[in-house]
Parts: sequence; structure tokens; C-alpha cells
Amino acid sequence: MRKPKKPNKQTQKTSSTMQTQRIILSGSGGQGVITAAIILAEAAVLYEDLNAVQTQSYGPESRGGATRADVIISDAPIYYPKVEQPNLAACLTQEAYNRYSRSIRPGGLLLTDRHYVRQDPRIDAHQVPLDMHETVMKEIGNPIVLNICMLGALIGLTVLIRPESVAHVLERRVPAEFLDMNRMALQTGLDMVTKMTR
Amino acid sequence: MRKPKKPNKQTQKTSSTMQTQRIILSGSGGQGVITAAIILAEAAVLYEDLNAVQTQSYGPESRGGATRADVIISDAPIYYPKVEQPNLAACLTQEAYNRYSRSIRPGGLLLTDRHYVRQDPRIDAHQVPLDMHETVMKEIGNPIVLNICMLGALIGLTVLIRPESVAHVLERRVPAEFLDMNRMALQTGLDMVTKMTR
Amino acid sequence: MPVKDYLRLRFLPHIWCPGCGHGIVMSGMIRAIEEIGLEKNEVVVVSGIGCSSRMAGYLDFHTMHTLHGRALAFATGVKLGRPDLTVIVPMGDGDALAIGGNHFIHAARRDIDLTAVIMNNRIYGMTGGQGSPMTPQGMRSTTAPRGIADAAFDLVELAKGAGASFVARTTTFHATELTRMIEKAIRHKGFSVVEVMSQCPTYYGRQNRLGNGVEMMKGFRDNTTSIGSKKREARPDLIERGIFVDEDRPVYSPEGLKAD
Amino acid sequence: MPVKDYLRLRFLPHIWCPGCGHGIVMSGMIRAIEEIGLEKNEVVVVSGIGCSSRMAGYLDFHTMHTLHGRALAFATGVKLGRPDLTVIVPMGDGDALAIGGNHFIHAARRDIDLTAVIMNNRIYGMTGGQGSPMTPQGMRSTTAPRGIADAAFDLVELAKGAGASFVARTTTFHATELTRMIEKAIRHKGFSVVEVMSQCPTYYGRQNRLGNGVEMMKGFRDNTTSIGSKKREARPDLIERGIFVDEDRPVYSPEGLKAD
Amino acid sequence: MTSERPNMRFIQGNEAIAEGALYAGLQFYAGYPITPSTEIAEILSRRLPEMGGTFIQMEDEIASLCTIIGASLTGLKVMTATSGPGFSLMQEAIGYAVMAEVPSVIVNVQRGGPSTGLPTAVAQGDVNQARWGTHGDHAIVTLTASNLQDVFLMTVAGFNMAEAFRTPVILLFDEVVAHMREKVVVPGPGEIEIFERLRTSVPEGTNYHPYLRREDGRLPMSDFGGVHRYNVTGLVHDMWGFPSTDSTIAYDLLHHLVDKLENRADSIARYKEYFTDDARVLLISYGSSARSALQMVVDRRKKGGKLGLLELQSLWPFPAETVREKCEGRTHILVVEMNMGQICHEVKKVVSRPERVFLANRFDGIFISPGDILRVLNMVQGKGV
Amino acid sequence: MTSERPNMRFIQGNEAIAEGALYAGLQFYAGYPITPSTEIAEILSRRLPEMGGTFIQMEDEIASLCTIIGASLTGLKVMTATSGPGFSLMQEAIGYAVMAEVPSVIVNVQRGGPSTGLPTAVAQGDVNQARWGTHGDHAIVTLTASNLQDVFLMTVAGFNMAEAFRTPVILLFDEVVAHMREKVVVPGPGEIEIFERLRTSVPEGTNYHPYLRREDGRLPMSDFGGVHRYNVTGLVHDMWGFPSTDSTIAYDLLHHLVDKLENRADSIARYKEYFTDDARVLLISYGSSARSALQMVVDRRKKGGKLGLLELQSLWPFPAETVREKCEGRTHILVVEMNMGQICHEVKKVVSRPERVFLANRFDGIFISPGDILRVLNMVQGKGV
Amino acid sequence: MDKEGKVVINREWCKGCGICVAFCPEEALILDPEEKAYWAHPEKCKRCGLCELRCPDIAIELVQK
Amino acid sequence: MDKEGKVVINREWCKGCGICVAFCPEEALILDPEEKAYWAHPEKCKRCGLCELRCPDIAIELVQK
Ligand SMILES: Cc1ncc(C[n+]2csc(CCOP(=O)(O)OP(=O)(O)O)c2C)c(N)n1
Ligand SMILES: Cc1ncc(C[n+]2csc(CCOP(=O)(O)OP(=O)(O)O)c2C)c(N)n1
Ligand code: SF4
Ligand code: SF4
Ligand code: SF4
Ligand code: SF4
Ligand code: SF4
Ligand code: SF4
Ligand SMILES: [Mg+2]
Ligand SMILES: [Mg+2]
Repeated sequence: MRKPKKPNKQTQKTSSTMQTQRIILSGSGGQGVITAAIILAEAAVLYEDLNAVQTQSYGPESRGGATRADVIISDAPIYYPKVEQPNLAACLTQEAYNRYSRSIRPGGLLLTDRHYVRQDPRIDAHQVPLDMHETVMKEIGNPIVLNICMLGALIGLTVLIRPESVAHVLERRVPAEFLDMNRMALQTGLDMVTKMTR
Repeated sequence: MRKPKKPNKQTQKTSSTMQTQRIILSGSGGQGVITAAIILAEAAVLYEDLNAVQTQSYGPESRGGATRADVIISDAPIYYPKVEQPNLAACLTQEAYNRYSRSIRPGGLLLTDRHYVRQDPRIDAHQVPLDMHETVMKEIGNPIVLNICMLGALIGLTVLIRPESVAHVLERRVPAEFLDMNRMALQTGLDMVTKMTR
Repeated sequence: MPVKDYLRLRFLPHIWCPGCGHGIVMSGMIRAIEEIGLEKNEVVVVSGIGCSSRMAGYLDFHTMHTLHGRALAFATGVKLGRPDLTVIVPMGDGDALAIGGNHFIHAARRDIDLTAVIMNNRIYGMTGGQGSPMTPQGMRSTTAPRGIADAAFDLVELAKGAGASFVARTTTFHATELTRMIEKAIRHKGFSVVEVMSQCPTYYGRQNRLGNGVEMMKGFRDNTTSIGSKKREARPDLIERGIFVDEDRPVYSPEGLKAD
Repeated sequence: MPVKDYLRLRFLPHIWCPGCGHGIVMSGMIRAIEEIGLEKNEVVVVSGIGCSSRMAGYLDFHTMHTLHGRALAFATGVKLGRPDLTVIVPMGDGDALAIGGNHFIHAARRDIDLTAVIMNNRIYGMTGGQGSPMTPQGMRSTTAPRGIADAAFDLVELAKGAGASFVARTTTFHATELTRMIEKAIRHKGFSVVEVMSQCPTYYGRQNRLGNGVEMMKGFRDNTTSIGSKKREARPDLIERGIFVDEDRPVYSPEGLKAD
Repeated sequence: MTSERPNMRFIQGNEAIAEGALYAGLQFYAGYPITPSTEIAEILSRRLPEMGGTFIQMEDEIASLCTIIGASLTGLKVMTATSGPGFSLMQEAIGYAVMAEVPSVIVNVQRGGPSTGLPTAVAQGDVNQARWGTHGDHAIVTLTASNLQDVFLMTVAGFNMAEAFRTPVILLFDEVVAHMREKVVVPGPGEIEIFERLRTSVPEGTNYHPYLRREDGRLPMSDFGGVHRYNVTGLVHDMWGFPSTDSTIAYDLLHHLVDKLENRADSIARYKEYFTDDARVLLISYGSSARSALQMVVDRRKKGGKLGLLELQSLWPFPAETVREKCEGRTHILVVEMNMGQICHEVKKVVSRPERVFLANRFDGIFISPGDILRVLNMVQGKGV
Repeated sequence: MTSERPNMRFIQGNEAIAEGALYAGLQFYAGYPITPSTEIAEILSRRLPEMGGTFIQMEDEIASLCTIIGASLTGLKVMTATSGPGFSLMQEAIGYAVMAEVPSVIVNVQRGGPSTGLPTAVAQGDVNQARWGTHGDHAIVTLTASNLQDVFLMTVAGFNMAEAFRTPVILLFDEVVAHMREKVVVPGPGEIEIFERLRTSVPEGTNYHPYLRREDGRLPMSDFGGVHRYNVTGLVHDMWGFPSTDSTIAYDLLHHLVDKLENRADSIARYKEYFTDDARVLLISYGSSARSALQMVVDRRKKGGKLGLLELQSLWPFPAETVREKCEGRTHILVVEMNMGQICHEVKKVVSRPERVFLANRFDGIFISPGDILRVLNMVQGKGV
Repeated sequence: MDKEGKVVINREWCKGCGICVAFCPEEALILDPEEKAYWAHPEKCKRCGLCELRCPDIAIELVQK
Repeated sequence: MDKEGKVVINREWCKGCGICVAFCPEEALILDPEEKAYWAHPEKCKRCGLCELRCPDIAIELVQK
């Protein structure tokens, strides 16, 4: 995993000290991948003084089919806001996986959930299948926070941004009664990969 | 009065054998000056093989105030359809007279009705005041055909077109029950000026 | 103050034809405002396009002459922008119910505090006598030489169906009643509709051989009756005049209803 | 023929959310057409824009997916162009009564022979849950975070007030009744309106905590009753289902009315 | 003395439009009255039913256009007429007719704008609106004329193009032409070719693709109620008329919609020339102002002036080639129009020496006169006023 | 580590519009939902009443615009937002706001057209419609932006111009900008100047002339409900706002309506330059496509390419002077936009060497990428694809 | 009724529609030869004001002395 | 009711909304682990067809043998 430097004051120059992160989070309508993407990007902007842009595929088709959210994080200004070749991706459904896994940058990181996705070994990426769904159901009992667990795993794997930053955003965004659940999910995700990588 | 030649076959050349007639008929809303103008122009086109264009001032203002209809008759093609300086004009109300009498071409013919209009001697035109209203009321008893009487007087004075042509148009346009009344009015107008000029 | 003092004298006499009913409605409206005692600066008059809508220009209030059919939408903005002002909307039947029908039913549904005075001459006067949604079946218009095929709206029923909280009908003949009804409508909090049967002798009268303004007003006298009158037993075709709906409801504001 | 045989299978499954009521209306409509025995080539379906309006694309008739709110105007052209065809207009509540309200009341006034099936889910589904003119006062929408201030239309009253000659109401729970009513509406000569209370679990249900499709349909079962039912004595809040108006009138054509 | 010719008529411009439409095969009219187009509806309310067609007055202009689009899909030739404010209201549905490729004719008898403006006065201010009034990239046909015989002919041409190209056609006339009366000789049946829309020859049961373009860009239609059932939508759609968001489909469809007209600008172009051969000063005009321009040309010719007139009868697609060509080598080009220079800008865009193009215009509700034009010519020729 | 800055927000483009409007003093919003602008209404339905303003959802887009015009006359700062189909419906009322000179802000978040088109896809196809969508000659202000900080700023500028010039202002954004989220630093109170409309100083009882222009072209207003009563109309009107058909009044009024904006094109012009000093190839773009253009410029710069970008933020009045000037001496000019070349045509019209202007575009619903632009540049430079 | 009042007609505004004349309960009004309303019979007039109420042209006023 | 009919579920179209399950008068249907309707108890089924009538996805058909 590339390890970004501690974020600098934003320089507004085109030269960059941090490898720009191009991320695609994907899944189905109800899984909250867009929310996860927003939280990630917002944490980067508000608590790490980085630049971030988030976009999403949008449309009535998002009602049924695959949902996709793009995030770009960088300490340089970001112009083109879409991700053409992500270096990080997460797919929470098979459909999303089939659709987006091939666009990953060779050697990139591809996170999936074993409950939903069967990985294709031909993809040129570090594929990381996790039992997030299973773990969330076991430890928290509510699938609604799977997206936050995924976020935990993602930042645990990549040191994209610090978990505290995400926690700050959760505090602002999540209604009080659900906050603990979300915090637990974040930690669960982090723990899953810490166990893995350490 | 200029006496136009018998109309030729239309030549579509810019050279003209007939003096182009530029006519303004004016009065108030209900007096039928527009109808008179249409009948005149239609007679010229359909029964004399001349060219004619008819336009009118149009608007909510025509509801109350002065109404004006322009007719141009020529054996040459007519392009600009409005009359800037009429060589023939008729005014059936004082308001119309005040508004349009000054625009007449010096030496033109200006027909008025003594019942409605007090003439201004300073106008450079052959001013012909007639008792059309009075005569119509006396001989026909219905002011509605004043406009046709005016038409009779006009063509009697100028030999613009033949009375029969107007009579043909009246036959086509006027409901059977009013036809006689209109024919009488036309004749009344003709008679008034025949008496005058002969 | 005499009626004249509520007019912008510079622009009079008005453009309406001799015998047109719209002027009677205008003076009735002025009397109602005078009766209530509203200051000129407290009144906004918003109209659309049509002969009737020309009224706005003559009145010495805050006045807006807008787009054909859209007066109630503009008026909604004025009322919500300044809820303390009295907003009156003089409308033609075409303006209110043909092109403007949607704004009419939505203003009624919202029950926004506007007073719509609809001059129903059963014709498009301004454009020269085409049929409106209020022209009765079978009557003639310049676009219905064989008589109108469609049924007309019953304006009172439509306003009720859409939810208006004040609905009344009168005619230009009934000039005192007219003033009284507009007065009640203005005082009413909520959307009020006053249908005034008005005459267009120039087009509706002429095409349908109903005579001049006088004859048409005699028609209003002879062919209408007060709500609940016995006369309708003998002549069920008589059109009812009176106040059909007058309900007190909390006052609408987009922020939520307010007890008043 | 089974319901499926009336569908353009190539384009299915449809885009509606799990539990959305619109699919139930679609299959009810197909059953009604089957019941009447109409040939596919005799039927034209004209819709506007909205989730409900997507129905046109799935149906194997002559179909037109038009502009938001304008379906009845397009349908008027189709019907007058080919009076022998059966023209059905599936509509959303926003489509029919917000932007399309004017065409709705005028179609009713003209009493033109169209069948409007209004899927009243009390929300704008397609654009993500804004309130419609059918959203009851106080309910939540994405543009009314404090609850809706305006009163909703009573669709039955509005259709009546505008002059519709057939007006009925049912729900997606009452699937047999639904088929029967649409059948009667299609058979009726003149403008027929069928309000079908339909569920949008995704937006209306979620925002107002009414549960999923199943729960919302239970609501239809428990909170409605047949016209004239005694149940309303105890529970006057129950919404009535049934046929409110069913009048035989001469058939409209712009040429004049025709006895049929 | 000439006796009356049965096909010679002395009529108003609005009647010439109505008669032209009937000659072209108009079967269905829906409209809403507005000055100065109202007479078209009034005349057709009488004439159309006489000829077995349908006339309906709708609740507004939006409904009017939607209604004729619906009727067109049942196979009828359709028209509506309006003026500026109504034309503004029609913009959404014009886009629908473009997208769904529904033959339809929309008359806009222009009056003074913007807004309610000068409702009874002449103007030509809606030229660019006819081109760009609806949202999104698209193309459109717009025709006009200056005398009533041509009003008749251009109305017929408009119907023919609507049917041939499956497109809405805008007939953009003006108050003077619409209210003026002059002679119109109505051609006998068959004297002018009348186009019918191309209808599919695919037999019942075969898969008919309503939006599958032939190599010549045309799409055979099938009438609603016929043996082919298909979908029509204002969304980007595939060959079945079913909504699609596929970018290739979108690309092809949008290109087709524009190319079918813009690439045929030549065959669509309609114009007339007067004294252009040796003209040193070329006037370019259209609609009623072309009458004043021609008058001025004829008047000056009598005095030896070398003036000519190019009268445009098709405004969109803009006849760029024609204009460029005709403008070559003139000392001055005067665009005569009753707006602030909408066509003048187009002319400047296409000629090789735009600095020679001048505008002779009026937009104050008064019909432009030959004198008005002469004043501009004098000025640009350095002769003062 | 940086702690959260209170005025730094991470928000969506539609929210930046809403926040910009509130910063500029928005007091009244009326609208009708439509993708992709709906979030503006959703956000304001919460935020505006919190700040004492009024939010109302109307029955359609026509009513929405009419309603805010009414509210503006009571003295409030007003806005509505829509997308293509709704914008088409608003055209008549836009003309009214122009004619009656009512300050008002109209947001059009563009989506794929024509017609219902591609409702959730990006496009910039309504540029010419913003200029010419309503009937009659007129002028209009249209602003846009490519990043959310600028979206915020241009929204504020739009309100300022609406109030300063008594005119409707079109904020013409696009789906990508509207739905994208990025950082916005909300300026502190007073950091950006906020304009209030000029109000008359004439005291009660004195004859106030609502449409009597001062020598600087401005017309002091008086709020409905205030001490001055006057008439507002969409007809041509005199200094009292009373309808008139006088040709001098019409001439003066129409000229005023156009001149007050077109003659101020310079002060209205908003644009940004990137690397233009030494650029041999100049890209011109606006809205979200300017991001792709800038990306492409930055990428090529890294490889030594002498590219620059002129980003237009005001589209109408078209900043002709600026564009002409910036284009001088470049080898190639590439206009990057997501339509069929609407601004490209304007650029060609004003530059001295139009043959050097090329179009790099997409209109198929896919957001244009730096690669798309590069391909065009390669082609026009003769390098093939 | 106050027999002291006066019916004043604004001849500039009167359009001669005859409404006041037709509906005057006392036949106190006529249309004069110029088709303007004229208070011909003040003695019959009850000062009821109906003419003022119904005049579409605001051309009649019952002025109290 | 014809006990001979069969309830056929189109798993491609079924979106697992549970409507058929909830309103089956005989509890003959269940949602399977993949959230698709499943005719789990043919023996209970009365072949009333209500599931077909109410399925929003046209995913259930009562097929007569
Ligand atoms: C959008 C638009 N369509 C049509 C018109 C033309 N128009 C002006 S007034 C009017 C109807 C007037 O009838 P009504 O509202 O009944 O008022 P009246 O003149 O009868 O008082 C029409 C159709 C217009 N001004 N604007
Ligand atoms: C002119 C126009 N305005 C707005 C929209 C956006 N829009 C599409 S569908 C819709 C409302 C849908 O609600 P409804 O008609 O109730 O149908 P549902 O989706 O609830 O079935 C809206 C506002 C549009 N397409 N066109
Ligand atoms: S046309 Fe009719 S409505 Fe208009 S002013 Fe004349 S009488 Fe009145
Ligand atoms: S959003 Fe609502 S109305 Fe639309 S498909 Fe989903 S459930 Fe149905
Ligand atoms: S006041 Fe009464 S009595 Fe006297 S003139 Fe007028 S209407 Fe007649
Ligand atoms: S009612 Fe008025 S306008 Fe009519 S005649 Fe009497 S005073 Fe004159
Ligand atoms: S009702 Fe239909 S979609 Fe819903 S679970 Fe049953 S079969 Fe599946
Ligand atoms: S047919 Fe009836 S009993 Fe059988 S599964 Fe369906 S609903 Fe249940
Ligand atoms: Mg009327
Ligand atoms: Mg709905």
C-alpha cells in the first residue's frame, strides 16, 4: 500500500506531494455507498485539509441497479472530477463487481465482501475479500452500517485518512441514536484489516 | 380628377400604365370603413383584373377611437402595402378627419360627411363634403350602409373602378336580405356625385 | 371618497366598449374597498391579460398587469411577500379558467388569502369573441360557427371542488349585491372567488343576438335568482346568485397553517 | 391471454422499486382490457412523466410517453384523430394534478372519451419524494421537512366539480375491485377518472414511517371502506372507495355532441 | 373586362395560411386565440369541418401543440397557430416534436415583443427564438413569406417538409402579412406536389422499428391504431422508441436530429431574387419587410440605382451557402428586418466581408418603409441622412 | 492536523447554489422539482424558513417564476430553479421579467436535451436558449461556473446583477457541477459586497415615475405596499408603467432593455485565465467541462505543451471583447463544451481568424474527459487520433 | 332619499351605453342627441344612486349638495 | 378453486417485496433466502390467484394445468 505523507497545507500548485487517490465505491441502491463516499471525502476536506471531490452515477437506474460513487482525494487541486481508473475500489454486490472491477488501475486495491461477491482471479489488482457483512451482522446486528464498516476497512488498509477524521464526520452527520452503532462499524472495519495486515 | 385608363392585363412590370391609387378610408369603429375598403379592393382585383392591397390599423384602440383602412390599387405589382400619402381619402368622423386629413397628397381628393365632419379650409386638397348620412337616413333609413354610400360617392368621383364591380362583390358578400339596401346605398352615393359633377 | 378618487384619472376614459360590464365591476370593487376602509397603499391589484384585466391599470393601488392566465401565480408571490397587504385579482373567464385554470384550482386548494373577482362574460373579449370555458353549449363564438360543443364549467362547482373557502356569484345588474359580495370576499381570510356575470355586448351579445349592454343586463335580471329562491321551482333554468361557500379555516402560509 | 402477453417482455423487469404499487395497477389495467376483449391494436396508452408514466413503455399497445403533465392533451389529439380507438391515460398524482391540473379539469369539462387512471401515491416518486397536491396536510416530503402546509385536493370532488361523467376510487390492495373499476371506466363513454391509491414505499413510505409496500397496502385495507358503508359512522376518517359518478351523456366531439 | 376567376381570391394573410394548409392536406387543427393569428383559427373552425377535418379550441397553447402531436401520430396532417407569448409557451412541446420526430406545423404570426409587448403591432423579433427556443441541441425548419401568394405556397411547403423530414416546421409570419389582403390564386388540385409521410411497408407481424433510420435518414412511420405497435417518447430512445441512456444511441440520435435538417439546408432553402444580377448594393430581407425593401429597390432602379434584393423564405436552417454566394462582390449589403438584427448577425457570420453588412431595421411597432431603408443606405454610403 | 473551520463546508453543487443565494440575501423561493436541480429546493425548504424567508412549492414552473416575480415587487430577493423542460416552460414569464424589469434569479441546472432527453446526464445544451428562449428582442445575463467555490460566488454575483440592473439573471449550471461535492469556504458577512436594488428617494405624495430612466440607465424602484403606487405591465409602457403604443416610447424602451446589459458587457463579464500568457493553444470552456479542459491543460503543461485555458463565467452578454483579445495570436483555439458548438459559434463570430477555432465537445450524456479533448487537439494539429 | 343631491354626468367619459337611462327607476335620465346621458328630469329623480352604481364608465355621480 | 393449478414464480422479475407472501390467505408462500417469493406450501394453496393479482412485478402466475 502506498502510504501518503501527513497532509500539508494546501498549496494550490499543480505539483503534488501526495499521491492522488482515485476511489470508486460501488454496490446496490440501499447499501449506502454514496454516503460512505461523502463521509470519506468530507473527512479528508474538513479534518485533513486535503482536497476532495465526490461524484456519483445518478439516475432512475440507480433505483434498481448498481450504484457508484467516485472520490478523488489529493493535496493538489482536483480538476477532472470523475475517476476513470481507480487505484482503490470497493464492490459490495456482484453486479457492481462485474461492472467496475475491470476498470481498476493495474496493481490497485480492490475490496469486496465475501457475502455478496465472488472474485474473479484474472483481475490485475490486490483483491481483498472480507467478511464484512457477516461480521457486521454478528457484532452489530444491523446491515445498515455495512458501508461504514467498509469505510473502516478501506482506511485501515490504505491510511488514506485518519479514522478520527471519519469519526468526526460521523458525529456531525449521524443522528445521536445511531452514532454508537456507526462508530462500532467503523472500528469493526478497521479491526478486520488490522488483524489482517499486522 | 385623374381618369384611369381601362385596366390592362396585369403586366408584372414595374412600369405602370395606370396611376396607382392610394386611398385611406377612415371613421369610427362601427362605421364599416374597413368593410368598404375590402369591397373596393376586392372589386378591383376580382372584376377589373387590377392589383390591390388592403391593410388597416388594428388594435384594441380600434375599439374606441379612429379606424383607418388603406387601399392601394394599381395595374402594376404593389410592394409597400401601406399608404403614406393618399391621393384619395374619406373621413367619416371628426376625429378621423383631424388625424388623417393632413397626410393627404397636395391636390388629392378628400371626401367627408357633413353630418360628422367640419372641414378645415387650410387642407391642400379637393375637399368634397357630402350629406351622405342625411341622404342615407332619408332614402334608406339605416345608417349601417353609410359605408357603401361613401364607396358609391368615391367611385363616382374618381372612376377608380366600375360600379358593377362593386355590385358583384356586394352580391357575393352581403346576405340576401340586405343586398337591396346595399345596392341602393351604392346608387345613392353614385347619384350624389353625378348630380354634383354633371 | 368618491369612486373617481380611486382611479388614475390620467388614463381615463377606459378602453372598454360602450355598455361593457367590466366598468360596473370596477366601480363595485372600489366601493367595496372604500366600505372596508382600506388605504390605497394597503391594496394590490394583480390582473392577467384580457379586457377585464385592463382594470389594473386604471386603479390607483399597487397594480400589476401580468400574463394571460397567470395572475393568481403572480398574486401568490405578492401575498406571500407581503402578507399584510390585501391582494385582489380581477380576472376574465378565459384568463381564470382556460389558460389559467391550473393556478385557479391550486390557489383554491392552498386557500391562500386572495380575492379573485372573475368577470364572466362567457367569451374572450380582448381577442374578438372566441368561446371560453364558460360559454354555454350551443352558443356561438367566432371559433364555433356551428355552436360550442363542449360543456361549460360551473364555476361555483369547480371552485368548491378545488377547495375554495369562499365562493359567490352575482351579476353586473345587481350592483349593490356586487359591492356587498366583493366586500365580504375581501374580508374573508382565505381564497375567495366572486363570479360576476358581466356583459360583452360587442362580441358575445352581437354574435348571439342578445342585444346591447342594456338588453344583456335585463337578461341577468330576468334569468337569475337568489340561492334557495322559490322561483327556481317554476324555472329551474334560473341561475343562482349568492354566497355558496363561506368557511372559516386557519390561514394558509407556506410555513404551516395559522389560526387567525 | 395471460397478463404477460400484453407486455413488451424485452424491456422487463420494470424499473419500479420493490413493493411499488404501480405494477399492481398495470396488471389490473391489463386484466380490464383483457376482460373487455379489446384487441391490442385498438388500444392507445398515453402517459406523461413520472414513475407511473413509465408504464406506457412496458405495455404492448400503441404507446406514447409524453411530457410531464401533458398526457391528457396528447391523448385528446389521439382520441379525436382516431375516435374508434380506446385511449387510456395512466398518470401520477403530480402529473395529473400539479403541472397537469388544467388539462385534467378541461378533459373533464369536455367529457372527452378518455380513461384517466391516476396512481395516487401522494408524492412525486420519480424526482425523489417531494410533496404533491395529493399529499395530505402535515405529512412530510423532501421539500416539506416540517410537514406540508397546503391542503390536498380531494380528487373525487375536483373531478366532479370539473364535470367528469365517471369518477371512481380504489386502491392497490383491492386488486379485484381495481380491475373491475378500470373495466367500467374504459367501457364508459366520456371522461372517466379512476383514482388508485398506490404505494411509494421508497419515498412516501420511508419519509412518513409508513413501512414497506406490504405495510402500506395494509393501510389501504384498514383505512378505506366502500361508499356508504356503515363503518364510517364509527370512523369518519375512512376513505371511501367505489364509483362516485357514473352518468350517461351524449358523446363529445368538437363537431357537436352525438347521441351514442 | 375580366370575369371572376373561380380560383382567384382576395383574402387576408391569415386566410392564405388557412387555405394553404387545407391545400396541403390539413386534417387537424388545435389552437388558442391570440392576436394577430386568431383569424387562422376562426377561418379553420368553419372550413376544416366542412372538409371532414377536426378543429378544436384548447385550454391553452401548450395543450394545443400537444394535441396536434397526438393527432399527427394517428396519421393526420396537423397544425396550430399562435403568436409570441403562445409560442414561448409551446417551447417544451416543440422539443418533444423534435425528439419524437412528429410531423407538425406551427404558425407564429409575430407581433411586438418581448412579453406582451405591442400585441397589435408588426415585428420580426422571434427569429432566433424559432431556432433556439426549446432546450437542448436540435435543428428546426422555419419558413416565411412576404406576399400572400407566397404565404400560401410556403404554408404548403411547410407541410411538405414536416411530412418529408418528420419534424415540426415553424411558419414565421408577421402582423402585416397576416392582416394584409391581396390576391391569391389557389392552385388547382395537383398543381403543387403534396407530400405524404413515408409509411412503413413492413407487414403485420414483422418486427417494425419506428426509430430505425434508413440510409437516407428517413424513418417510415406507422399510424397509431395500425398494425404496428410501438412506443413514442421524449427521452433519448432506441430503435423501438424505448428509453435508453446508452451514449452511442444518444450520440447517433442527436446527430440524426440535427443532420437530417442541417445537412439538407440546400434542399430546404427557399429564396427569391430581384435585380440581383448587376446589383452593387444587395438588400436581404424576408417577410413583410421584404415588401418595403423591394419597393425601395424598384424606386431606386427607376433612378438608375444598382440595387437588388435577396428575399429569404427559409430562415432555418440558415441558407448560408446561398447568402455567402449572393453577397460576393457587392459594395454594400443591407439587411432589412424588423428586429435588432437577428438575421443580420447570421449574414455577417457567413459572408467573407462582414464589415460591408449593415442593418436597416425598425422595432418600434411601425412598419418599416422604403424611406427608412433609404436613410440607412444613404448613411452607410457616407451621404448622411 | 487542522481542526474544522466553521465556514468551510463540504457540499454538493446544488447546495453551493442554495448557500450562495442565502449569502446574497435570498428571501423568497418558489419552485417545482426537476432532476437535476431538485436538491436546491430541498435544501432551501429547510434553510430558507430558518432564516425568515419563504419557500413555496408551486404547481408548475410557470407558476414558480410568476410567483417570484410577484414577490420581487414587494421588495424581496427571489429565486427559482429548474432544468431544461421547466426552463422551456418559463420562457414566457422570463420575457415578462425582462419587460417589467423585475430583479429575479433563475437557475437552470442543465441536463441532456432536447425534450425529456437524458434527464440524469450532463449537458450544456441550453446556452442559446438562455439567450433567445423568449420571444422578441431582449438581452439577458447568464452566468456559470466550474467549481463549487465559484458556483457560490457566481450565484452571489447573479443576485447582485439582478438587483443592480433590474433584470432576470440566468444561472446556467450543469448536472456534474450540481451533483458534485467539494469544498466551499463560505465567506464571512461583508466579505463579498452584496447589492441592494436602488430604491426611490422620492417622498410620499411626489409623483414617482417607476419607469423613468436616470441618465445612468438605472430605475429606482419602490416596493409594492410602500408609499408609491404604480403599474407594472408586460406591454410596452410609458414612464408610469402604463401601456402605450407610441413608437418613440417603444423604441426607447426596447433599446434601454438591450443597452442596459449589452453596453455593459464589460462590467458584466466574468472569466478566469489559466496559463494563458504564453499559451500557443488556447482552450475556451465553461461550467463543468472547464474542469476537464483545465485538467488537460495542466497534464500537457507537465509535458511541456504550451496550452492555456480561458474559462468563461459569464456567457451572456457574450464577452466578445475579452474573447477576441485572448484569442489573438494563438495557433489553435479549442472550444470545449457539452453541446454541438453553441459557444464555439460565438467565438468564431468574434475572433479575427475563425478558421483557427475548433470544437471539442460531447453531447451523448457522458462527461467530457481530458482524453476526449486531447484527441480533438491531436486531430486539429494534424497528428491524427 | 336626499332630494338635495345632484346627478352629475361626465360627458367626456360617458359612452352613451344607455344603461343608466334604461334602469333609472324614475325615468329621470335620457340620452341626448349626442348620445350622452342627460339628467333631463331632476324633479322625478329620487337620488337613489342606481345610475351611478351601474354606469360602466364611472361617468355618473350623485353629488350631495 | 381448482386445486390442479400451479403457482409459477418468475425469479428474474420478482423483487422480493413480500406482498404476495403477506396477503396470501393460506400462507402458502414464503420469501426464500435470496429474497424471492417461493410457493412453499402448494398443499395449503387454494389457487385463489390473489398473489398474482397483487404482485407489482407480474412475477407470479397461477397457471392452470
Ligand atoms: C399566452 C397568451 N395566449 C393568448 C393570449 C391572447 N389573449 C389575450 S386576452 C385573451 C382572452 C380574454 O378573455 P377573458 O379572459 O375572458 O377576458 P375578457 O377580454 O373577456 O374580459 C386571450 C386569448 C395572450 N395574451 N397570451
Ligand atoms: C416540465 C417538467 N417539470 C418537472 C419534471 C420533473 N418530474 C418528473 S416526474 C415528476 C413528478 C412525478 O410524480 P407523479 O406524477 O406523482 O408520479 P410518480 O413518480 O409519483 O409515479 C416531476 C416533478 C419534468 N420531467 N418536467
Ligand atoms: S370587447 Fe367585450 S369585454 Fe372587451 S371591452 Fe368590449 S364589450 Fe367589454
Ligand atoms: S420511487 Fe416510489 S413511485 Fe417510484 S418506483 Fe419507487 S416506489 Fe414506485
Ligand atoms: S339617482 Fe336614481 S332616480 Fe335619479 S337619475 Fe339616478 S337612477 Fe334615476
Ligand atoms: S351608464 Fe354611464 S356611460 Fe352609459 S349612458 Fe349612462 S352615463 Fe353614459
Ligand atoms: S409480490 Fe411479486 S415481486 Fe413481490 S415477492 Fe411476491 S412474486 Fe416477488
Ligand atoms: S393462489 Fe392464493 S392461496 Fe395460492 S399462493 Fe396465491 S394467494 Fe396464496
Ligand atoms: Mg371573457
Ligand atoms: Mg406520485
